[in-house]
Amino acid sequence: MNEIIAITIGAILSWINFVIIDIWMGLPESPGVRGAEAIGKSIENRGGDLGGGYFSGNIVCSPDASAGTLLASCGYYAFGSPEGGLIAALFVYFGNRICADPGYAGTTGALSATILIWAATYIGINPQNFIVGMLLAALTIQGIYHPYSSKLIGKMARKMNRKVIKD
Amino acid sequence: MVMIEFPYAAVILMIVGAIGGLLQTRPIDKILMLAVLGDGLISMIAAYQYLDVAMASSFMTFVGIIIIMIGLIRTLEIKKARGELF
Amino acid sequence: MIEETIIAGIIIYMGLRLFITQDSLERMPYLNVINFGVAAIITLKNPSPLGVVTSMIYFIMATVAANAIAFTINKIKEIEHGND
Amino acid sequence: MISPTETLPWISFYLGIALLVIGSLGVVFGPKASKEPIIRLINLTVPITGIALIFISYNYTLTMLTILSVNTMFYIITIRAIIRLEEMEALY
Repeated sequence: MNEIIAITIGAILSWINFVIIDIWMGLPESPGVRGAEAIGKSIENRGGDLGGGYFSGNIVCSPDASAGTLLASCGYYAFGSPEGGLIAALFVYFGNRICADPGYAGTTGALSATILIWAATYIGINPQNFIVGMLLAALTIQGIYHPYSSKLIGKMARKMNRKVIKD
Repeated sequence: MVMIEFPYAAVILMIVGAIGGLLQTRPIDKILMLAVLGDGLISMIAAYQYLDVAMASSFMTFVGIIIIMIGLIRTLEIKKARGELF
Repeated sequence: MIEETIIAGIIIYMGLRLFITQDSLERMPYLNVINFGVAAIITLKNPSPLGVVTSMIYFIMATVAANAIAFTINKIKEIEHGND
Repeated sequence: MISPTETLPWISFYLGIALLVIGSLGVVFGPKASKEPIIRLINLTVPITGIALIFISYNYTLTMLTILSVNTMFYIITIRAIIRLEEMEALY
């Protein structure tokens, strides 16, 4: 298979994986730590959505499903078998506990990414395509232009019934 | 087909970290640029394939950054209590 | 080989963009993308169990440092402008 | 294009010397470095990183680890001293 097509498919699969799991575990609802709240308010001041800003801040401040997907694909690539994904899940859980988060989003993301990569090897997509694809997915959320990406995340969160909890 | 090898990215990270870390004036911006400088150092060590050294130096660099930030917050609180801040 | 080119290009682009922006809270997601790239390429250049353990420890320590930097930015803003 | 995998010691050696010179000038003459000592302490990290790069270009890994760990201990002691001087108001 051509490498460009494989990297594109890997990017789309890992984007869907980490965005769906992070929204489902409730990252746009509330900021976990106080730094995430500051980043979300800053993105809202620059013309974005508050839920997407909390999502971005939570990804920056603790290893969530995005880090789970990246480290699971790294472990699968280095070990050559699905046991690398389990080691990655253990490390992501330790990292979450250090950063004072409950730690369910990262572990769930790592395990689901392991299953996804194991299924994708049968159609010819290697784990290194998933590593590059995860980096491209993180670039589209965090690096291009923050208002557009936060509005997209806010729209998806409202569709999945995970609104911002106002107190 | 243009190829960008990995140590060039590490060199650009270290130059950005050094110039930005020296020329900024607020302390928190300087600390953020120091994190970029540490990233460049660790990736340059990993390009030499000394993996245990990279593991230990990632501990040292980031623990040093956290210690500097504790001192920065304490210093600003003392200045606020003395009334010298604004 | 094309993976290394893509990752190095993303790291260089994020470094230059982090150099020219002025808002300190806007820089944090760019720093996060740089951490992702470095953790990806450590494993991609050294495909061994020690390499992946190095990558995981680096990523977790960098995330803890980013957490502390964001907390410090919020705390300094509270100290300078009063806690409201 | 020259491949950097063969020229990696040259690149890290000259980059280390450049960082050492620029960082030393920045520690002495940097902006606002003479008013606040913590800014001078933060600037001091840049020449330390240059020294570490020079050591890694000669494959002296244990020396580089010693430099980095002594640097961290130096941070702890100096931060403690700066806080104590601020408390005693004897800085200026």
